[in-house]
Amino acid sequence: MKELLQKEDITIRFAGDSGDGMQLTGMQFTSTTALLGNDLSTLPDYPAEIRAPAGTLFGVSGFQIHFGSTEIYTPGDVCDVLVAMNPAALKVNLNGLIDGGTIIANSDSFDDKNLSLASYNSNPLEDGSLSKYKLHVINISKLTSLTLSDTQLTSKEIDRCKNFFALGLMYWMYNRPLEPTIEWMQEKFKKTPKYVDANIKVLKAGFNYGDITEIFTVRYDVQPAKLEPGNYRSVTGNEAVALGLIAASEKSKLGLFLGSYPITPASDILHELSYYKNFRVKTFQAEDEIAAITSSIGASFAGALAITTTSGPGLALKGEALGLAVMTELPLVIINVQRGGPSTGLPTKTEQSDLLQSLYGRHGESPVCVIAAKTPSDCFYTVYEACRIATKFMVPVILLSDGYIANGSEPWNFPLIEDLSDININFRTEKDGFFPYLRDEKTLARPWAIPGTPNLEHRIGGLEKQQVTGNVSYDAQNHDYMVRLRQNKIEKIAEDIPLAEIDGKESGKLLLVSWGGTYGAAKTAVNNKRKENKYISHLHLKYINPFQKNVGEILKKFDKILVPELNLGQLSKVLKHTFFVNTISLTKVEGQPFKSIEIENKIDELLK
Amino acid sequence: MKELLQKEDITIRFAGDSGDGMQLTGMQFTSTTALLGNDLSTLPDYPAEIRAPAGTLFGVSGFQIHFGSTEIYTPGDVCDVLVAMNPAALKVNLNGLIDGGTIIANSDSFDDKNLSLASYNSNPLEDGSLSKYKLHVINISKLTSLTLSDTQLTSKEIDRCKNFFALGLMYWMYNRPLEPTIEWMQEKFKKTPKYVDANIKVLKAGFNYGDITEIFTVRYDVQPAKLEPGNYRSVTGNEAVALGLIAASEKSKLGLFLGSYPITPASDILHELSYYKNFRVKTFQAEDEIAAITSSIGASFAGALAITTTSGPGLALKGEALGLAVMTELPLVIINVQRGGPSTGLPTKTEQSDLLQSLYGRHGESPVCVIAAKTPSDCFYTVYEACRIATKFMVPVILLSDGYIANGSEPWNFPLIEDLSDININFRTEKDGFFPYLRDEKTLARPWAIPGTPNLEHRIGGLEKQQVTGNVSYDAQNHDYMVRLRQNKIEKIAEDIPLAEIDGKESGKLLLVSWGGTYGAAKTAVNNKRKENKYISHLHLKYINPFQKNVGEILKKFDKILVPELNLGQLSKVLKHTFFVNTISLTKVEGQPFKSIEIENKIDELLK
Amino acid sequence: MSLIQETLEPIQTSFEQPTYSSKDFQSNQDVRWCPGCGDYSILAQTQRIFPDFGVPKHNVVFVSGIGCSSRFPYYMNTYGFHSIHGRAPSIATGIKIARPELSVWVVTGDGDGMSIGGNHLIHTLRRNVNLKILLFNNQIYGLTKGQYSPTSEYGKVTKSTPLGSVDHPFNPLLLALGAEASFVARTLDRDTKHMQMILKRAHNFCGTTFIEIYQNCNVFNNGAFFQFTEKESKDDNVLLLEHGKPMVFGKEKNKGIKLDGFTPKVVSLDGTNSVNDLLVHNEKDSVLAFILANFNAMEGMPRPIGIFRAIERPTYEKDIERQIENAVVKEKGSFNNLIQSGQTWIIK
Amino acid sequence: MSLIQETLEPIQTSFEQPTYSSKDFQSNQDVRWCPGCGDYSILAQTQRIFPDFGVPKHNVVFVSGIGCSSRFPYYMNTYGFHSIHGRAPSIATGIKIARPELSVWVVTGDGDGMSIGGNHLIHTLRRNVNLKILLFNNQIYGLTKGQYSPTSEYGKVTKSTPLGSVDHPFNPLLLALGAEASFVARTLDRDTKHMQMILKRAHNFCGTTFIEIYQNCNVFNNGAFFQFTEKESKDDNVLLLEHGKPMVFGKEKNKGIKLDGFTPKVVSLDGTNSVNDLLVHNEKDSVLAFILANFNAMEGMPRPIGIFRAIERPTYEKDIERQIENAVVKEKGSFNNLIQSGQTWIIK
Ligand SMILES: Cc1ncc(C[n+]2csc(CCOP(=O)(O)OP(=O)(O)O)c2C)c(N)n1
Ligand SMILES: Cc1ncc(C[n+]2csc(CCOP(=O)(O)OP(=O)(O)O)c2C)c(N)n1
Ligand code: SF4
Ligand code: SF4
Ligand SMILES: [Mg+2]
Ligand SMILES: [Mg+2]
Repeated sequence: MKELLQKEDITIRFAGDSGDGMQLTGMQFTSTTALLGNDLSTLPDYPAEIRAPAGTLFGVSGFQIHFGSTEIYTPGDVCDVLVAMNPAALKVNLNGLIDGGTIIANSDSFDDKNLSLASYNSNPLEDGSLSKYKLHVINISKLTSLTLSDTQLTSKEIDRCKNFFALGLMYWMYNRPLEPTIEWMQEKFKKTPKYVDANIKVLKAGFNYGDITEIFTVRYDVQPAKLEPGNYRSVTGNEAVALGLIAASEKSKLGLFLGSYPITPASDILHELSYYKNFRVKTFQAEDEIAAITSSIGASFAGALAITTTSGPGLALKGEALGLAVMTELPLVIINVQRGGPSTGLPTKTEQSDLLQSLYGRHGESPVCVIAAKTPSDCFYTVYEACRIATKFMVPVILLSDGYIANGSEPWNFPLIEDLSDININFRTEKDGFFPYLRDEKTLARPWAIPGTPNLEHRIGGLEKQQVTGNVSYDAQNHDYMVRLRQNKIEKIAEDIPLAEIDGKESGKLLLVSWGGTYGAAKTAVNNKRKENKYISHLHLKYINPFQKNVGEILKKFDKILVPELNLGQLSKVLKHTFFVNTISLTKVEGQPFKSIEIENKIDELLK
Repeated sequence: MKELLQKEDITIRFAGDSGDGMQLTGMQFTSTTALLGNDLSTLPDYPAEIRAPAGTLFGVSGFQIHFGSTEIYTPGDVCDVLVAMNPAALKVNLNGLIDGGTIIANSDSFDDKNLSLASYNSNPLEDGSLSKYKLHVINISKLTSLTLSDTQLTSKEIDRCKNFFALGLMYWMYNRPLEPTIEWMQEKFKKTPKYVDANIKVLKAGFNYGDITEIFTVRYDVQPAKLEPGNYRSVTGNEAVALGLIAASEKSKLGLFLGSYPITPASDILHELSYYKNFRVKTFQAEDEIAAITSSIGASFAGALAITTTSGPGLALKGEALGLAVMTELPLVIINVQRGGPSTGLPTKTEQSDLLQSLYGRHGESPVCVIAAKTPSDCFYTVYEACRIATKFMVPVILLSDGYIANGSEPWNFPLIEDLSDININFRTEKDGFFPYLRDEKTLARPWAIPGTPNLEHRIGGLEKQQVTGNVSYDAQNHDYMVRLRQNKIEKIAEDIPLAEIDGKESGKLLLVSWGGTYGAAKTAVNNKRKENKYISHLHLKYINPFQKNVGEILKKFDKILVPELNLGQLSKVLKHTFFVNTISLTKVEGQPFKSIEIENKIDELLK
Repeated sequence: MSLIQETLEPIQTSFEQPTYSSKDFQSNQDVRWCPGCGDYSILAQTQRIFPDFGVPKHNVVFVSGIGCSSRFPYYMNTYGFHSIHGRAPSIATGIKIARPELSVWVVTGDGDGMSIGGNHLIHTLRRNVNLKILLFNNQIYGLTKGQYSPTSEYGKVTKSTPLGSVDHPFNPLLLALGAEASFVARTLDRDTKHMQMILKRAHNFCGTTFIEIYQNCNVFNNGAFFQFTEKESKDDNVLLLEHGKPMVFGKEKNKGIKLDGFTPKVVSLDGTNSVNDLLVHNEKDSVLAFILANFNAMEGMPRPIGIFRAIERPTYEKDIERQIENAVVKEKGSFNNLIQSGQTWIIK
Repeated sequence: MSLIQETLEPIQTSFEQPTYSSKDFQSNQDVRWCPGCGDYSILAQTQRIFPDFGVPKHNVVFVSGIGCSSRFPYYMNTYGFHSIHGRAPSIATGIKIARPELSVWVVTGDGDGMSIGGNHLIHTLRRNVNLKILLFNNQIYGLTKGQYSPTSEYGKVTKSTPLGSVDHPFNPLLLALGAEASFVARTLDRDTKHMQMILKRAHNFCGTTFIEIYQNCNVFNNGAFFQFTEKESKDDNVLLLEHGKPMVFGKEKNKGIKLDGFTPKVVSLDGTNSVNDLLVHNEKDSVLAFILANFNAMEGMPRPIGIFRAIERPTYEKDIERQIENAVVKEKGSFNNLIQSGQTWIIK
């Protein structure tokens, strides 16, 4: 019996060619680990090419999972284990491996051709260059084909199974059961039983290889995390958005309309929702982003819960139309899954650089509500909140997600419909006293009077509106009034949202302010520092326009304010001009989320 | 002989139906006045409708001219004289008339129909409601038709001449010669001599009416201003832009390419340039704003001096493509003539609300140079500077103009080509050491290597570029490097532009900071205050991204900083987060330029 | 012959008929077009014919972009949306998909619909969303004061083309046919009865209807269509298309269209040619529609007005409804089921 | 017969001929398409035929939008611009207007060119800018991993249409004809010789050339065109269009196309029908082109490849040059004259 060591948390990275099935392998490891009750966070990382030529550096696809017996907020700064299915995968990912970390390398792929494609002059598995790691050289391809030598599969088909060997081995090494994956295979390939059998065989072979061979002397165990009791499932950010929209539609009793044009990394929301025809969801794949948002504006006018999803370049294209939604004061939720810019930039990488665009990327004074999700599961609550605000205040709401939380996953103690707050919609039907721009006193919302309602026929449009009547008006004072009113209306939202909660003391030397997907790294950094008895406070901002009412107050109680962002300091700018506080920006624009250590180092520097 | 009083400055507003020729009348008065050596400033103000039904309030078209024997910076806060060709014109413009001011009203048009269209219950010319003004009720239409009774003109044609009666009268009242207008008529209508004769007759009739009748006892004279010696012409902002582009093209020896889509108030730049085929200007009226900017990007790649012109909604549409120009580092000048927003807003009115859009209205970190013109003639120098910066630094430059300076005019001591600084263009032709993204050390500009150059074949695009080679790169560190480099490159421009000059003391209690078209009102306010011995300093910002190097320094030397803007405080925000100085915003969003008195009042309040 | 599949859905017929007069469709807003503008007549005909449709006016939505023509919705006492430049077809598509029971009309200009909005237009046509699209073609940009448009003739002198345009124009009907529009027609601002008839046919058609309306802009492009609209010239220059009828025209009804191969020719109905030799109009024939749409470019041919093509095919929004109904019948969605549909586990 | 005015400009012929091999057109960048992708063949044919054109490679520019296909310019050792989604025709138009002497090629996909970029495409076609447009039609969005495109067939199951698309697709050639494209053609990724021939004809044509290339996306839409490209089926399913030649096809060259009114029919060349009865292809006949483009939608008709229409007319950029040359001859512009051209006065 081999030794079983307990670990608090572990980070594994599966890496191989785009065609090697690394995303699938990673997702299987994730499901199984979630089922065991670990907390976890994942980071898929794939190239912009669909299936780049085999063996090339730019064709490497990776999937990182960080799981633990404590709460996990990031996919891990560094990996403990790197599974490298070919030389390129090793090359690209080695600098993410902790010193002394474990490498599982598929030696069969380290042939001359692949070595040269990965720009290796000599074979790293043999030249001693990896001596500071625990290197396990395994002929995975060969072992896979031996395992399947008695089947009818072609050698191509056999080769496609090799990822399951690696997965089996990892299951052995981290003491995970095979059953969940076996069940999944049985479902997934049920139309081709030969694949089910082959994959199971290989998975078991990998597991047994760990168990039987002398190579590995220890296995590790990671105990379940002490998570809140409840019903759990795994969820990615994009899935959570789709689920949140379904929930908002069911709760508000509004038909859901999605106008969208495919774009990475937002397309999966469109894909998810297009399945839900039985929820009466109407998805419209438009000819471009402008048609996507304008069809949504039309649907909103017609009384639908209207959504449009996109990523940075698409948001840029929607700017003009967003102004129309501002002027016509129609509810609309714009979901922007941020990616690396400018221009086409790094389309499959993450970034937080669309904040200023969301706030200011339109002509004229054109304020909209902006909120941001912090984790995959938080996307659910955030989109739900976006729907609530949009319909209550009759305003467009931009929800900012990013490539990292959109594709990343985590276990989620999910709610049922009855656990969610109500979204009450009152279409105007009463004729008496109806004016298209007569407002609710509290929210400043104008009535939502939808076509088909007798006696409320009226016209709206993009020209300036006379207050109350909504008629076109070129009047000077009216324009000034309306410009300020639209601004006030957004500010009013602050009265309808909870106050910001600070994690830690209410005043002090250093406040860490995060927004969006940097939450995890920030939270981890704060926790780690606390372990070192360095107490700093943490404020995470979900609401960016408007800010919660107490944000200014909180900020002013700290000597220093550190704002880490995956851009050149966009929130910092906004905090500065909104609250007239100075901030210290920690910026990184590498297409990757922060590592908590990067934030920790900055904290150390500032506390010195 | 009637009395002739000297005046320092006078403001006249001509107002009538859209079809009454008020713009033309105002422009004639302007030319004549400019020729006399007055300084002046004008404000055309016309409705969004092409030719709204006669007599309606929304169909009123106005033209205001402010001229004087001193330097004139604004079209005048209030009018001394209002020429009202119909009741609607009176109604709409009366509150802009100074107490005790003069009204010239065409009584023939004050019939029941027109009075009711203008929502008058009784005839203001008769009911005593205008008693605080000097009211001159003249049956202009009748007098015009009497004057032309012996011609062959139809009554419709005759009626169209009546504006020249009003003009003649004003010429008499302000002691201006008729000759310039007569010459203009002879040229303009040379194909239909009957119009020339009729118009001259009516013009003279108006003049004589003042001279002969007993109604007017005084005339006024406004002596020439002590303007800088030189050659003068009159120019509007849009004309000046077109001239500046022609100059930049001639000086740089680059072919001028304009990709544009018509939009008020920018269209006139397209119209002007499309005349200049003999300058080899290529104007391309594209199918939309996106095609307009992308065709310009193509032309820039091909080696043209590439321009695109638009207004707010169009700039919103150009956002995505502008990011491409940022990524490909191609020279491009984007001229945005701001108008009232959001959405279609107030399309014929002025506003300064596209500043934040210009700075931040794109996805990703996408910095561009932003500069703003302050007066009609300054548009010339500003667009010339934009061309210089764009081609020297290989960056997109956004030039902000606005409806007010675009349509307004002023006398201009214009330069000749030899008076302008050089714009030197060096296309790369040398093969050795050529890399598409290898930079000039000083400017950080990459080489401009245009198609057709042997041996420099290369590919550019919107994906992130590897430094030096310009190859596509998904590398994390390279991306971070390039994002910062593009930012630096814009900041570097600050080293190539003159320092900001302050008007007044270098430190003190109050600094007035203006940008763009608010210059005139700010300057006038400062001058007026000085006359009251209230000394405040004035800083006008032409360069907004980057700011001039000494701007921060200057700002910090004042106790208070007042920033008047025709928006909700956009420059204020930028000053705050850039320099961490507090500012006091004076905002007005009424589709009209500031009156200097509005700024003066704020100054008084702040100096209390 | 038809190159596109034949009628799949019956024409809508029965409504509970409210009794309206044209006044009921007039809003309380002042009409702000230039005096003499062709838009007035189009508005009047629309207001006149709408009572005939028997649709409750609260179920009607007019959507437009930006341009003089696009002010139209303000004047109709129905629901209306004066949107942004070029996007009316997309906004209307959103409305129609969300609420298929509404009668949704799009008003657009040659700039709005063919220039900036060209893409939305052709995509709407191919998808066959049941929208009624009225293209007010005045061959000029009116609202921006007289630049040439994508339908202005080659060589046209305008503010932005002082030496004459070098843009070969779109033929709107040809483009619509290229996008496989199911209903393609042309009418004239000054032919009030014809316009009413075409509007009615459009209303009764199930699918996108594309109607080009020649509209006089008397300020910036006066008389562009006078030869087709003025008494003296119209009979000799206009060919009225009627399904199943031979193509006869001319003041004296003495001219007709004959085909020589694919080439249409004008013939006189004197002794040698009789009505029986003439082309017979067929709204179901796409090739014929293509030939007729090309008359514009052919010297000496009269300008056809009427319905070039009317061939029904499934509409986009009904197809979506169908998919939804099928899915709902199979299993009505429930959030609680959905969220638990994958792997879940319990932590205690 | 032709519905559009005939050739006005002679075909360009003489260049100083550099001697290149296909290698000279290969850039040093790794090609990053999926193994087996149809794009490889199109690239190879382009690189093979370019040396034949005798254009110096520094005078060639490839412009593309975004999509798998749009990576193309990186692999051509010419000037290249991989731009943003849908805008390649506009960027190329700017290049061509600025520098008419360059040979400018546009590479686009069915999503890039027909979806987001549809408007620029049709406007370019009507203007007749002398660009060579290659539309790689794989009837799918490749780069974004498999959503349906505007050319995907009705009913198609994709990531965004799990129950099947309800979008009636564009027929790219029909749309191009509707936009009055002067040169309209179709070829196949796997028919190397035919593609080379078409590219060459396009190169020699003066005006916008629109070429639809059926391209297999073996990852997301494998086999979409196999019946037209694979040995077993292609002869019976493809009709090769050759100017002046009768329309014969089939493995045994025993089938042909006959016209019945406007309706095309497949006939066997047995006793009753002879080659002389068959339709003869004519690149100058727009109606014929329209009928041929409609074969897609007609059960049992073979798919035509080749040049559907090739009718020269003035190009946009040459017209601009002409206006400029005339204006310059009249009076060459001088800034100093211009700025003083209106009223000026002197202040001393
Ligand atoms: C995004 C945008 N670009 C440009 C404009 C300016 N614009 C308004 S209407 C118009 C063209 C109108 O022409 P058309 O559609 O033919 O309408 P018409 O006025 O002739 O009826 C233009 C270019 C605008 N409002 N918005
Ligand atoms: C503005 C914008 N919207 C969306 C996208 C995402 N996108 C990239 S390529 C593409 C479609 C590609 O399809 P196609 O043109 O057919 O090219 P293929 O990959 O099939 O060759 C889309 C939607 C983008 N890059 N930019
Ligand atoms: S400008 Fe032309 S189209 Fe516009 S309202 Fe006037 S006449 Fe009609
Ligand atoms: S996804 Fe399809 S089109 Fe794109 S490279 Fe792969 S095979 Fe080619
Ligand atoms: Mg028009
Ligand atoms: Mg495709």
